[in-house]
Amino acid sequence: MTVDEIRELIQLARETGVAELEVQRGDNRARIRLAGFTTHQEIAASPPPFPAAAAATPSVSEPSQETQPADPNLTLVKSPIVGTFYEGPSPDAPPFVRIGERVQPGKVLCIIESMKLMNEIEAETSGVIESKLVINGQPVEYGEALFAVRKV
Amino acid sequence: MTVDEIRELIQLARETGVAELEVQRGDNRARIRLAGFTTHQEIAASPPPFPAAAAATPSVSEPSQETQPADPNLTLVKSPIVGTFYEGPSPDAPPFVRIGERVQPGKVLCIIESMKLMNEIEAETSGVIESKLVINGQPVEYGEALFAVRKV
Amino acid sequence: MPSVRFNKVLIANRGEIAVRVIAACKELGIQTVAVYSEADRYSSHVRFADQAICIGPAKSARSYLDQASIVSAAEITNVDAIHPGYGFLSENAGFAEVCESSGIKFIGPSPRVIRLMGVKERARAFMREMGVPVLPGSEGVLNSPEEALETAESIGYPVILKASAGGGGRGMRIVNGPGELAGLFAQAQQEAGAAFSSPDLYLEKYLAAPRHIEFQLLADEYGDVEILGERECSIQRRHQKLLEESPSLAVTDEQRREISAVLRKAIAASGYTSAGTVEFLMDETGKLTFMEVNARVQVEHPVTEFVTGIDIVKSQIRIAQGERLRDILPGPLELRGHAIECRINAENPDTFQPSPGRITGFHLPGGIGVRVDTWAYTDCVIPPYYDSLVAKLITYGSDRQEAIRRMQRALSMFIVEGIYTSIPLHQRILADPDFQAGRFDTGFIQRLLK
Amino acid sequence: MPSVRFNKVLIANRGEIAVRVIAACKELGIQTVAVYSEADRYSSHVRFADQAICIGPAKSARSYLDQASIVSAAEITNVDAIHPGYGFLSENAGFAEVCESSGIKFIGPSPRVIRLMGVKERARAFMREMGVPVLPGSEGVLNSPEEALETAESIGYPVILKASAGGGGRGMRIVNGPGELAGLFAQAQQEAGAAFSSPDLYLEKYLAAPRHIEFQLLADEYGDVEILGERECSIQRRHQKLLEESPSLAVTDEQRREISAVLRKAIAASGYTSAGTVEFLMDETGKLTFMEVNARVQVEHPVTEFVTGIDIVKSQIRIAQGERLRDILPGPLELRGHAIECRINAENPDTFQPSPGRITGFHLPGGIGVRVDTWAYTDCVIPPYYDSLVAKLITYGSDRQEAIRRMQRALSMFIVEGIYTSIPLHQRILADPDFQAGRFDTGFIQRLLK
Repeated sequence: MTVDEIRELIQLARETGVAELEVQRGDNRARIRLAGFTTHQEIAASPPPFPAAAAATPSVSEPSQETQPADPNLTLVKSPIVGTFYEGPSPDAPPFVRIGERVQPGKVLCIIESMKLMNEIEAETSGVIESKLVINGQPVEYGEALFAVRKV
Repeated sequence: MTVDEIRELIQLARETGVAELEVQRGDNRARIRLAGFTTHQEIAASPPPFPAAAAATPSVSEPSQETQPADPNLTLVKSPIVGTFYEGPSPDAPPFVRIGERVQPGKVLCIIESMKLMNEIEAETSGVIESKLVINGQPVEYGEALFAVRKV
Repeated sequence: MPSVRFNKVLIANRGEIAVRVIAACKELGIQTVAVYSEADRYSSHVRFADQAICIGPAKSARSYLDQASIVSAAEITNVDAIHPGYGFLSENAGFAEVCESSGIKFIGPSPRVIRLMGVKERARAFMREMGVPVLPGSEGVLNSPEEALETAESIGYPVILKASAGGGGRGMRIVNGPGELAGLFAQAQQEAGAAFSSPDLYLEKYLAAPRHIEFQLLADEYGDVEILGERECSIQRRHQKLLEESPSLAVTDEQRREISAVLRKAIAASGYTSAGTVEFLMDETGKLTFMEVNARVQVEHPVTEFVTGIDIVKSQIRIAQGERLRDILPGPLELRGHAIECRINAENPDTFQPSPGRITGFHLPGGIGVRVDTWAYTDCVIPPYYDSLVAKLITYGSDRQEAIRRMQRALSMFIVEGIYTSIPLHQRILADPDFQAGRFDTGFIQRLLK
Repeated sequence: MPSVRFNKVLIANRGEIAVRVIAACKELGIQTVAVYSEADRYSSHVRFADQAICIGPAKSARSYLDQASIVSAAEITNVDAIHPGYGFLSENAGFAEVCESSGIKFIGPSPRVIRLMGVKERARAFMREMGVPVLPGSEGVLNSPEEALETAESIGYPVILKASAGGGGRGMRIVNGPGELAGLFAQAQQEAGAAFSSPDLYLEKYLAAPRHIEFQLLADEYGDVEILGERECSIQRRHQKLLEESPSLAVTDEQRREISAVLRKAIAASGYTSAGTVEFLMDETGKLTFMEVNARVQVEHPVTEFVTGIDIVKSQIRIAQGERLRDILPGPLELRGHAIECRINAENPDTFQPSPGRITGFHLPGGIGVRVDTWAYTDCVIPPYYDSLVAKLITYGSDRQEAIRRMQRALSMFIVEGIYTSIPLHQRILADPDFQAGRFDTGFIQRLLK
C-alpha cells in the first residue's frame, strides 16, 4: 500500500462520508477515521458499529430509505402503519393484485389491519408489480416494504 | 516502513485533516491520531480523547521507540531506570558532557540516582551531543530520553 | 384477581427507561418487545429487546405518542402487557383505556386513578379530605376573579394561580397583590384553555423558595400500600430536575413517619395501584404540603432503589401480574445509606443549548457504589428529536458525604466525547459549600449560575 | 500511632485493581501515582491517576515486580504510601520492608505478619493454637518420609503433602496409600525446593470435593478486628476462581458467628493489620477447617462490599493512615441481600486459551444492582503479558435468586467484540440446576465441562 493509495482511500472515505475506514490488503492494513461530519449524514449513512447488533437481531427489519432498491426503475411500496398485511379484501377473495399486474395510482394493493380497522393501501405510482415482499397475514412494521413496482 | 515514510503519513494525516490514521505494512504498523482534530464543540467541553489520553496527560511522557527522532542520524539516549537525573558526579563538579562535545561508547554521560544508588549512564554510540533533554535534578521515568547524539 | 404471569411485555418508550424496563423483564423471565421511531433504529433498547417494531418516523406525535401504532405493535407481537415508562403516554388515561379494551394490561394505575391524579385540583381536594396537609388555597375550581380575590385575601399574598389540568408551568401566574389579580386571572385562564383544553383554575399560597420533596409509593391491587421514603429534588433549573437524592436532609424521622402514615391511608382509599410519586413542597419552617401525584415511575427512582434495596420497576410489573406487595417486597422496609443521582444531559453546560450528535468516545465510571442507567454507547448518535438525557449516574454511600465524594470521583471518570454534557455543571453543584452542607431550595441553581 | 493524612499514594499494580485503588483515593481526596509498563501506556489506570510513571518494559519482572523501579518512582513523586493491590508484590514481605525503610507506608500488614502468613505451615500452627479448627495433619515441618508415614497412618488416607512456602498447586501431592508416600514425598520436596527455595513440606488430611469458603477481615493498628462475613469461592477451574458469592448457602448463621468469634481473637493475637482473607475448606459434613491466610485485598472483595456496604479498599487506606476501625465502619456490621461476581477473562470459553488483542466493541451492562470493575474500554488492547482479567461483573439482589437472574441479564447485555471472553462459560454455570440449587463443590467446573 503506497501513500498515494492511502491518500486515495482517505479521499474515498471523504466522498462516501464514512466515519471510519479500515482496509487490509494481505498483510497491509489501513484504518481511516474522519473528523468532521454532520448529524444528518450520520443518521442516514453510518453503519451500525456496536449496534451492528441491531442488524444482527433477526426480529429487527430495516424500514424506509435504507431499503430503497439500487435499481432506479424500481419503487418500493411501504407500510405507512403498523399492523397485519392482507393481500385480499377477505380470506376467500382473490388478492387485490398479482405479480406482473399493471397498476395505476389509486389502485388498492392490500389491506393493513390496525386496531381492528382495515386500512387500504393504494399504489402511488404506475407500473408493474414485480414482487410481493410479505405474505398474507404477516405482521408488518412502520416503513416495511410490501411491494416492488417497476416503472414501465 | 521508514521514518521518512511515517513522516509522510503524518504529513498526510495533517493535510487531509483525518482524526486517526493507522497503517500496517507486513510486520510494520503505524497508528496516527492528530491532537487538533476536535470539532468546535469538543474544544470547550470535552476532556482529552480517551485512549490517546495518556499522551495528553502532562505527567506522562512517552518512553522508548515512539520517541525516536525522525532524523536517522540522531540517536536518543534513554533512561534504563526510574530515578533522578544528575549531569555531574557531584553538585559542585562540572557536568560529564556538554552540548557539542564528541563522545565515544563507554563515556559516562550522566548519573541516575535510584534508591540511593548512583547509576552511571554511558554512551552506546559515538557522536556529538546535540541536546540535553532533561535538567539537572529532574526525576525521569523508564525509557525517558536524556540526550540526543548526532552521528558524525 | 388471580396472579398471572406475563409472557411478553411491550415497552412503549425509548432511551434509558426502555432499557431499564427491558432489564427488569429479563430478570423476571419475561420476553420484551421494543418499539422505535426511525431515528432510534440503532438505540440500545432495540438491541436488547427480544423483538423490535418500527412504529413511525422520528417525530414523537407519529411514533412514541401514536397510540394506534403502539397498540397495533402490541397486537401483532401478541404481548400481555404494555409498560409506558415515563413521559409520552405514561399518564394518558385514554391510552390506558385503549390498552385495557384491547385486552392488554397497562402497567400503571387504572384509567380512573390516572384521571383523578391528572386533574390537579381534584387530586388536591382528595388529599385534603384524606388528611394530607395541603397549602392554603381555593376549595375547588375558581368560578370568577372575584372568588379568586376573596380567597387570596383570606390566605394572604403572594398566591399562585394554577391550571387544574395543568403541568409544566403553563397556565401558572404568581400574584403579589390584589391589584394584579384580575389581569393575571384572565391571562392564566386563556393560557390554560389553549394548553389543556380547559380554562379551569385554582389558587394556592405561593412559596418563593421551597424545597421540592417527593415520596415514592408502591400499591398492589389488594389495597396494600408501602411508602419507600422520600427524595430531595430541589436542585432544578426551570422545573427540570438536575440532581436528586435520598433521603432528604430536611425531612426528620418523625415527619417521614407521619407523612408515610397519612399517605398510606390516602393512597389506599384512592384505589391507586402500581408505583407512583407524591410531590410535596417544604416551606422555610420545614412544613411539608402536598403538591401533586405523578402516576408513573419517575426518572429519579434509582436513588430510592439504592437506599431501600427494592426494585421499583420489577415491583410495578409484578403488581400488574396481580401479585401481592407482601410477596414482592423482600422484608420489612429499611432505609440504609444515602444515594444521589445526576442526570447527564446532552447540553452545553454554560448555555444549556441541547447538544445532539455522535458520541465519539464514551467511558462509563464503575466500581463500588456506582450505577449507570443509559442507552448510549461509543459511536451512538443522540438524536435531536427527544429529551437530552444521555445517562443517569447514581452513587451510593454509607452516608451523604461518601455518596457525594463518590459522585465526584465517578464524574471525573465519566468520559463523553463529541457532544457537550452537563457533567461540568454537576461538578459545580457538588463542589458548592451550600450544596455540601444541605442548605438549598429550588432557587439554588439560579443562584449558582448568577 | 497518631492518625495521619496521606497526600499522595502510589499504586504498585495495573488493571482493574489499580483503577479500583485510584477510585478509593479520589474519594478520600488523596492524589494518585500510577506506575506502568510500556505495554500498559494506554491503560485506564494511567489515564485516571494524577501522575503516571513508566517503570519498565512489558515483562513483569522488569516492571511490576521490579522493587527498585517502583520505590524509585515513589521517591521521585514523593508519595506517602504504596498500595500493592493483589498479586505482584502484594504479599512480598521484603518489598514491604523496603518501603518502610524508605519512609513510605506499605498499605498492608507488617512484614512480620506477611512472613508468618506466607509460611503456610507456620500459619496453620498459629491458627491451631488460637483455637481455629484446622484439618488433621502434621504438627509442623516433616523431617523425613518416615515421619510423614507415621502422621498419615494416624489421620488416615488420603492425605496431601504441601510445600510450607507454597501456593498455586506446586509442591503438592495427593497420597492415597502408604505405598505411594515415599516416592511422592521426594517429588514434592524437589518441586517445592525448585519453586520456593525451600523443600519444607507438611501434610494434611485430603478432602476430595470440599467447598472453598473464605472470611473477609479488617484489622486496625489498635487490635480491633471485624469479620465481614464469608465468600463462597468453590466455582474454580484449576485453582482459578471463576465466580464468587456472598453469603455462602452452606454456612449457617451459627457457624458464621462461631468462626467470626474465633478468627477475631486469632487475628488480633497475630498483630495483623489492614484487610485480609482467611481461607477455609468445608467437607461433606459442613465442617470448616482453616487452609491459609491471604494477606492482601482479594479479587473478589466486591461481593463483600455489596452485602456489607463497607468499602474495603478505602478501609485499607484509612487503617494505614492510623485511623481506628470504629471510626471507619459506618455502624454495627449487618449483612443484607446476596452478591455474585463473575470474572470476565479474555479467553476462549471452550479451549481456555488466552485471547489477547484489541477490543473493537465494548458495552457495559448497567442499571440496578450491577457493578463493573474494569480497566478496559472501546479500542483498548488486552496485552498478552499479564493475567487475562478484563472485567469483574458483580450483581446484587435482595436474595440469591434475584442476584442470579440479575447476573444472567447483565451478562446478556455485556458486549465485548474483537476478543473471546469467558461470558459464555459464566452463562453455562448460572444456568446449571446444581449451581442454582447451591449444590456444588470445587469439582463443579470439571463436571460441568465433561
